[in-house]
Amino acid sequence: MSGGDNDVVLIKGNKRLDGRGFDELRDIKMEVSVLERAEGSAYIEWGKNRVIVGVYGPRELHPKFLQDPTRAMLRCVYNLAPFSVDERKKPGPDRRSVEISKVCAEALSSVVMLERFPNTVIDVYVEVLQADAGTRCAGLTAASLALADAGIPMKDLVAACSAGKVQGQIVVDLMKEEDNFGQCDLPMAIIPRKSEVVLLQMDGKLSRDEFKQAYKMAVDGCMKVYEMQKNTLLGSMNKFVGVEGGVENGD
Amino acid sequence: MSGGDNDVVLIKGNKRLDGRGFDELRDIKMEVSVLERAEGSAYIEWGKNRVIVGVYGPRELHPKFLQDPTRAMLRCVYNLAPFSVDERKKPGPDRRSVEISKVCAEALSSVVMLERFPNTVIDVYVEVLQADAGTRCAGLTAASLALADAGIPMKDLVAACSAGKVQGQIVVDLMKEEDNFGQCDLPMAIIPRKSEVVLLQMDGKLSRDEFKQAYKMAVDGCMKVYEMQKNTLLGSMNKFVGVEGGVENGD
Amino acid sequence: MSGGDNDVVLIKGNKRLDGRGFDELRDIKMEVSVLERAEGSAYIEWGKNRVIVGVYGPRELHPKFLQDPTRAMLRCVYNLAPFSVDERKKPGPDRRSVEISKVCAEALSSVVMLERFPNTVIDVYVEVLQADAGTRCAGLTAASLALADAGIPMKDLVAACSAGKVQGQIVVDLMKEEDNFGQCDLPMAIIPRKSEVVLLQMDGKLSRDEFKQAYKMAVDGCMKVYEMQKNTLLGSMNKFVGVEGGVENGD
Amino acid sequence: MEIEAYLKKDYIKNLVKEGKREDGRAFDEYRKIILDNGYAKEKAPGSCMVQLGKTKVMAGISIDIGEPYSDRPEDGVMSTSTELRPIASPKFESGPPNEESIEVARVIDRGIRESGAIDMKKLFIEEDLVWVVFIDIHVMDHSGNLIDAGGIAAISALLNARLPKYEDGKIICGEYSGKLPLTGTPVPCTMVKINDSILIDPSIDEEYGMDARLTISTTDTINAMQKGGNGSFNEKEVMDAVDMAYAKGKEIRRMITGD
Amino acid sequence: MEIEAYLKKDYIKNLVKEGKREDGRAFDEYRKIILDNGYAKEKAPGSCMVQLGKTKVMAGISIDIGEPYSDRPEDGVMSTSTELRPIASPKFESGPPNEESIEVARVIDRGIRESGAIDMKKLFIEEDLVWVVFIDIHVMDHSGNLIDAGGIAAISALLNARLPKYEDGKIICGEYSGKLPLTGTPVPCTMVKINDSILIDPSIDEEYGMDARLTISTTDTINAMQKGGNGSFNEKEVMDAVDMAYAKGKEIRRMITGD
Amino acid sequence: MEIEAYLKKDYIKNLVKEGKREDGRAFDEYRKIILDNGYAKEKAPGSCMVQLGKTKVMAGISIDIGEPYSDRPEDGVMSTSTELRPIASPKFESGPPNEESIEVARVIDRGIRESGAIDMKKLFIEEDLVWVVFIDIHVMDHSGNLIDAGGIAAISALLNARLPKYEDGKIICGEYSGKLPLTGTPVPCTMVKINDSILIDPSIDEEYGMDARLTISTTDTINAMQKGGNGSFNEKEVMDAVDMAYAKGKEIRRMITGD
Repeated sequence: MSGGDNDVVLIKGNKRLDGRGFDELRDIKMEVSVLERAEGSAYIEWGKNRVIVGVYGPRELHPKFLQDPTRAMLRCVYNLAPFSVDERKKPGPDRRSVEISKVCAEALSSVVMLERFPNTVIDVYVEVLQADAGTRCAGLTAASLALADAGIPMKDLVAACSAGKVQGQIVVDLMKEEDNFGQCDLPMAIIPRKSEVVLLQMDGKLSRDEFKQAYKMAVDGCMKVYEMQKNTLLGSMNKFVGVEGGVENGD
Repeated sequence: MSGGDNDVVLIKGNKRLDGRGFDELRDIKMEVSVLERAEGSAYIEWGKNRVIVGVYGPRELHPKFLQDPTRAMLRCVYNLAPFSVDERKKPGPDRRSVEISKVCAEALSSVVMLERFPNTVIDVYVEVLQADAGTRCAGLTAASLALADAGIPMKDLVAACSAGKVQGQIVVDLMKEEDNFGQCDLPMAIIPRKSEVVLLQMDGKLSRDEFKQAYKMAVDGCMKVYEMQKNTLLGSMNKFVGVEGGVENGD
Repeated sequence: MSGGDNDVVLIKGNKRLDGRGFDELRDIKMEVSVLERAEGSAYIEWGKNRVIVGVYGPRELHPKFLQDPTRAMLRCVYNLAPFSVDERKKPGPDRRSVEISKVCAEALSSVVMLERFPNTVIDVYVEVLQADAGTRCAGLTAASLALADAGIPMKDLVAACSAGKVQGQIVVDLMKEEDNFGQCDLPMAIIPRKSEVVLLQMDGKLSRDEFKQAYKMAVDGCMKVYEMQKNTLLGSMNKFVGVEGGVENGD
Repeated sequence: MEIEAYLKKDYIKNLVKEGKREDGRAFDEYRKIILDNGYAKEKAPGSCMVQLGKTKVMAGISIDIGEPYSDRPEDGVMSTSTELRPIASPKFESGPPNEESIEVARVIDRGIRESGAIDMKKLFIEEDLVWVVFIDIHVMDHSGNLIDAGGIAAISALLNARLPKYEDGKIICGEYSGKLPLTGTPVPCTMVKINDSILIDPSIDEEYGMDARLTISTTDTINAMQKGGNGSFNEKEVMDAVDMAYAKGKEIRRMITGD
Repeated sequence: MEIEAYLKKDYIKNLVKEGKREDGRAFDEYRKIILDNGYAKEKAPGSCMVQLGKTKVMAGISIDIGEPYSDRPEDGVMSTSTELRPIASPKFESGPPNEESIEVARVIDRGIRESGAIDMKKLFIEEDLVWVVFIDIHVMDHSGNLIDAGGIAAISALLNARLPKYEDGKIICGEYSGKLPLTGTPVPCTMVKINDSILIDPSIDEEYGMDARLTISTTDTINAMQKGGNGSFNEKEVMDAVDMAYAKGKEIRRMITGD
Repeated sequence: MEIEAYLKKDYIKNLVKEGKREDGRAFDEYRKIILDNGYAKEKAPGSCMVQLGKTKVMAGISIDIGEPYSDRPEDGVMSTSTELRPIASPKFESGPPNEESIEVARVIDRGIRESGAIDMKKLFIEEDLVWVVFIDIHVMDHSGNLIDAGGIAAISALLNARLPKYEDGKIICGEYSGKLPLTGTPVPCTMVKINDSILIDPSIDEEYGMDARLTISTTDTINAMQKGGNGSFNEKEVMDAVDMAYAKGKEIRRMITGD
C-alpha cells in the first residue's frame, strides 16, 4: 500500500482498470487431481494468478517430540517460484512467505478434523507459478480443494477473497496495480457455512465504516468462490464419491 | 587495540577521560531476580554497559547423545543487541560472540557444581543491551549472580574485571575510548576465595613486568566487584535464604 | 570449456604447452598412510595438483533412519582449500563440489564391498590443497588407495584419468590452461580389471568419433594410473600385507 | 512442557466460563504498562524498555544511511525485526527468526508503516541516498501479548529517537541533528477469543487457552489487522474488536505521548 | 518408504529380465511428452511446463542486467537452478538444494552452455553490463527422469523467451525488445542400466531399480555427459548410448521446435 | 568415543602424577616441529605445512585487493580462518566453523595482528583500495595443540608470502612484485595444567586430560593470551607460563626464520 498519494488512475467511470465493477471478481478456473504423486492436489487460475497446491498426509511426524497425541499438525508451505513475479525472486522462504504460510495453516486448521489423526502431520504445499495479487486467497481456496481431493475429513471448505480500497472506493479482489497503488488490502478467508472469518489481514488506511463495508464485500466474494469450489468438486465426483470425509454438501 | 600510535589524549594529569584514577572502577549497579520466566536472573549497569543475564536449568539436555552421565553441561550465549553499539550489529552470533560465549561458559563451569546434575544442561543467556567496553566482564559478573539467584550450587562466585595499558600507563577497567585507542586490554575473571584466574584473555603489547602489574590490578578490581556481588545477594536475602547451594559466605 | 574460439596457442608441433605428447600423462607421485588419525590415507601429486585423502569407517551411521540394513553407505566430501586456486575460494561447499562429491562417492561405491557392513557409513574426505585441473581424477585415484590403506575390502581399485580436445586434437590428462581454453573435458574413472567406466562426465563439443577416440585415450590413461597405484600399495606392503580385503593382485 | 500447556488451557477455559481471569482483570482491562524511554540512549538513537505486566520487551532504533528502494527513490527505508531471545522463555531457542517472531515483527511493522507514522519523505538525503531506520525488538521476558508490548516499545522508541548528524557523506557517531520526523502514534491492540468471550491483552496462559487472536493497530484509522490461531470470529466479534481497539488505542496513545 | 524402494527394485529387475517395462513401453521408447509453452508468460519472459508421462516439470526464465564475469567481459551470463519442490514427491523436503537437485541443474546447464545454444555475445549491453539469464527449473511432480524433463522444459522456455526492453540503464518491466538470441536446441537423453539392459527415459520405479544411469546431451555434437549411480558401463554400452542419444535427441528436437 | 576420552583422561592424569608423559617428553619439551614452506606455492602466494609431532596443519595465504575498514582508511586488512577439516579427526564434522575452530583462528589472529607483524601501512594501494591478506588454516591431522601448530604455520606462510603484481586496477595472476612486508615473528606457546603440573605442547590425549589451558603469544612483548578449559590458574603459574612462553617462543622463532 502506497497510501494512494499518487497519480495512477485505477478507476474510470464506474469501471476498474480491467473493466470490472467494484464488486466483481476476476475470472477464476479450478481443477482438482492435477498431480500424480501428491495425495490430493488442485490447480487454480485466478486472474493472472496460477497456483498449484499439493497435499501429503496424514503421515507420521518427525522428529517425534513434535508429535501431538491429541491431534494432527497441519503445516503449510507457501512458495513463490522465482519466475512468478516481475523481478526474479531468490529461491527460498522470505519473511513474507513465512508469515503467509503461518496464517494459511491456521485458517485450514479451523476446518480439518485434526483430532482424528493424532501424532501425524498433514502437509499442504502451495506453489505460486504466476503471481498477480491475491495469491494467498487463491492458494487457500485451492488448498481446501486439494485437502478434499486427498479425502481428508473437513467440517467445511475454506473460501478466500480479498477486498480493499482503491482511489477512495471499496472494491473486491484487488489485482496487481490496485494492490500496488491502492490505499488498503484486506485478504480474508471464511468458513462459508458458519460465515466466520479464519484468515483476516489488513494493511493500509480504513475508517471503521469503510472496514465494515470492505468486510462484507470480501465475505460476498468468498461466497462466490465457495460456489465455484463446490461445483469443481462436483465435477470431479466420479473420483470423489465415497471417500470418507468428503465435503458433505458437495452435491 | 590500535597499538596506541595516535594522537587521542586519554590521560591528563593523573586522571583518565572520565576523571577516574588509574585503579578506579566505573560506577557499578547490580540487581537480581529481574526477570519472571528465567529461573535466575541479574541486571548489571557497569559504566555505560547495560547487561541482563538469565539462567535456565538444570534441565534435560537434547539431543540425548550430548548428555554427560557424570555432570551437567553449562552453556553460555553472549549476545550483543543490534542497537547496543554505535553501528547496528546484524542479529545472530558473529565469531567474537562465539569466542566470548565459550570462555565465559568455561569460567562459570569452574565454580558451578556440575557433577550434581548429570545428563542435564544449565543455560546462561547474557544479553548486552548497551555496550561500552568490558561487556564480557560485566556479563560474567552478572551471570554468577543469576546462577546464585537460580539456586544453583556453586563453590564461589566468579568476579570479573579488566586491566589494560593506556598511553603507557597500566589502568583498571577500560572504557570504550581506552579500549579503542589503548595499547592493551586484559579481561580477567577470578574465583575470589582461591584468587585463581578462570578467564584470561589479552591482546596488545605488554612487557613481562607490565603484565604482572596489570594482572594484579585486574585481580584487585575483581575483588572490589566481588564485594558488590556479595552485597547484592545479601540485599536479596529474603528471597535467597535457604536455597540449596547459595553462596555460603553471602551473608 | 570456452569453445576454444580464441587465440591461446596450446599445441606447437606435436607438443603441448609443458612439452608432453598427446597421450602422455603429467608426473604423478603417490603415497599411502600419510595421516595419523584417519583410518586410511593417501597423498597424490599429479602435475601441480596436491591432494590428500583420508578415510574413516565403517562406523555407525547417524541419524539412525539413514541406516541401510543391507549395506554400508559410502559418503564423499570433495573440498577445495581456499588457497588451492588462483583466486581465493570461499570456504564451504559450492555446487561444483557437491556434484563432484556425489559422482566420486558413486564411483567408489562400485568397488567397495558395502554389503559386508550393513548400517554403517564409510567417509572419504578428499582435500585438494593445490588445484591445477584434473583434481577429481587425482582425488578419486588417491581415494581408492586410502580405502585400501584402511583395509576396507574392495573388488578392485578405481583408477581415474581425463581426456579432452585441445585445438582440435584429442589429448589425455588436461592441465589447467588446456582445461580453460580447450574445447572439451572428459574426466573418467574405471574399474581396471573389468575395464568398465564408473565415472564419466563430459562438457564441450565432441563428435561421435572424437568421443570414441577420447574415451579410449582416457581408459589408457587410467590403466597407467592403475599400475602406479599397484606399485604404491606394493611399496607399503610391510604395513599392508595381511589386512583383510586388500587389493588381491597388488603384488 | 506440552502437558503444562494443556493443563493451563483447561484451567483458563474454565476460569473464563466463570467470567474470571487468572490475575483478576476485567476482560477489557490491560495489565499495567511501564515505559522506560531512552533505556539504551548512550548508544541507540532511540530506545524504550516496556513492561506489560510481567512481559518485558525492549525496542532499539538504529539509523544508518543507504539506498532507497528503486520504486520509491525519494523515500527513506524502515525495517523491523523481532528476536525472541532464549532468555525470555524456556521454549525459545537461539537461532534465526522463526515464524512466531516473524509474525510479531511484520504485524508491528505494518501498523507503523501503513499509518505513515514515520515521515518517509523527510528521510531523503540526496539522490540514491536516504536514511534507513532499523527497529529491533528484543523480547526479554515473555509473559504474553508480545505484539502489543513490542508495538508500544517500537513507537515509543521512535518517538524519542534522534536523527544522527550527517556531514560529507558520513554519519558523525554520537552527534545528532534533531528528532526523527514522526507524524502519528499507531498502537496495536490484541484480543483473544476464549470460548465465546473476547479478552484483551492476553497473558501467556491465556494464549495457551485461546481459540483465536485478533490484533488491530489504529491511529485515527485502522492501519493493520492480523488474525491468528486456529479458531474463527464472526462479524459482530470483529466489529466489536475494532471499537475496542480504537478505545484502548486512544488510552495507550495518551500514555505514550504524555498528552 | 525404503522398503517400498526395495520391493520396487526387485519387481522392476524381474520385469526387465522378461524384456518388459511396467508401463508396457519398449526399452528405447520415451513416455508421452506434452509441452505447454508460455505457461507463466504474464510474468516470466520465457516459460514452459513439460509433462513427461506423469512427471511434471516447469522451467521459467528470468532476465536481469548485471556484471559479466571478469574473464569474459563481453559475454552475457546464464545461471541454472533446480528446485525439487516438496509438492513433487513424498521424499522431498523444503530446504536448500540437495545434491540431487544440484546434479540435475548442473547437467542441464552444461548441455545448454556447452552447446552455445544461447548466443552469449549478443547479451552484451555496454562495458561492465550484460544480460543475465536465469533458468529456474521447478519440479512439480516427480515420476522419474527429471534431467530430461527439466532439460526439455529449459530449452523450450529459452526458445520462447523474450528480451526485456532496456532504456537509460533500466529494464522496462513487461515490455520486450525481441527474442532471446538462441542458436541451437540441445536435448538431454537419459538411459539407465538394469541388469544388462539399457532403458531410455526411466520411470521413478525404474530409477529405484537401476544399476547405473547415463545422460548424454546433444546438438549436432555431444555437449554434455553424466554417469550416475553405483554401477558401471562397458565401452559398447557407452557407444550405443551415444547413438541412441543422437537419434532420440533429433526426434525430441523436432517436437520442440515444431520443424 | 566419550568413554575413550574418560579412560584417556585417567591414564594421562596418573602418568603426570608420576612425572611422566605418554611419549616420554619432559614437561617443558615440544614435540618435533617440521616445516614445509611453499607447500602450495604454485597457487598460493604463501603457504606452509607444519608437522608438530603427529599433528599436521597447513596454512595458506591468499591476497586480494579490497576496501579498507572505515576507521583505518590507510591500513591493509587481514583475516584469519581455521577449518577443522573432518579428515583430521573422527570427531570433526563438515559444516560451518564451530566454537573450537573459531577460538583457534581468533587466538592465532590476535598474536599476529597485535604484534604488528604485518606492516599494514605498506598494504595501502590508493584511496579506498588496500591489500587484503587472508590466512587460511587447514587442520589435516589433529593430534593435539592446534593453536601452536596453526600459529607456526600461519607466520611461516606469511614470511614466505609474495605480494601479487597490481596494474591498472587489477591483479596479474601468478606474477609477484616482492615479499609481503613482515616486521616480526610472533609465536604462540600453549601449556596445559594437569593436576598441579604445567605441560607444554599438549598431545591430543593430554588435552582430554587437562584441567585448564593457557596460550601466550610473544614477540619481544606479550601480544596475545588465552585461557581455556574449566580449571583455573594461580598467579605463580601464570607468571611461570609467561617466562616459559618467552623462552620457547625464542627457540621456535629461530627455527622459523632460520637465523
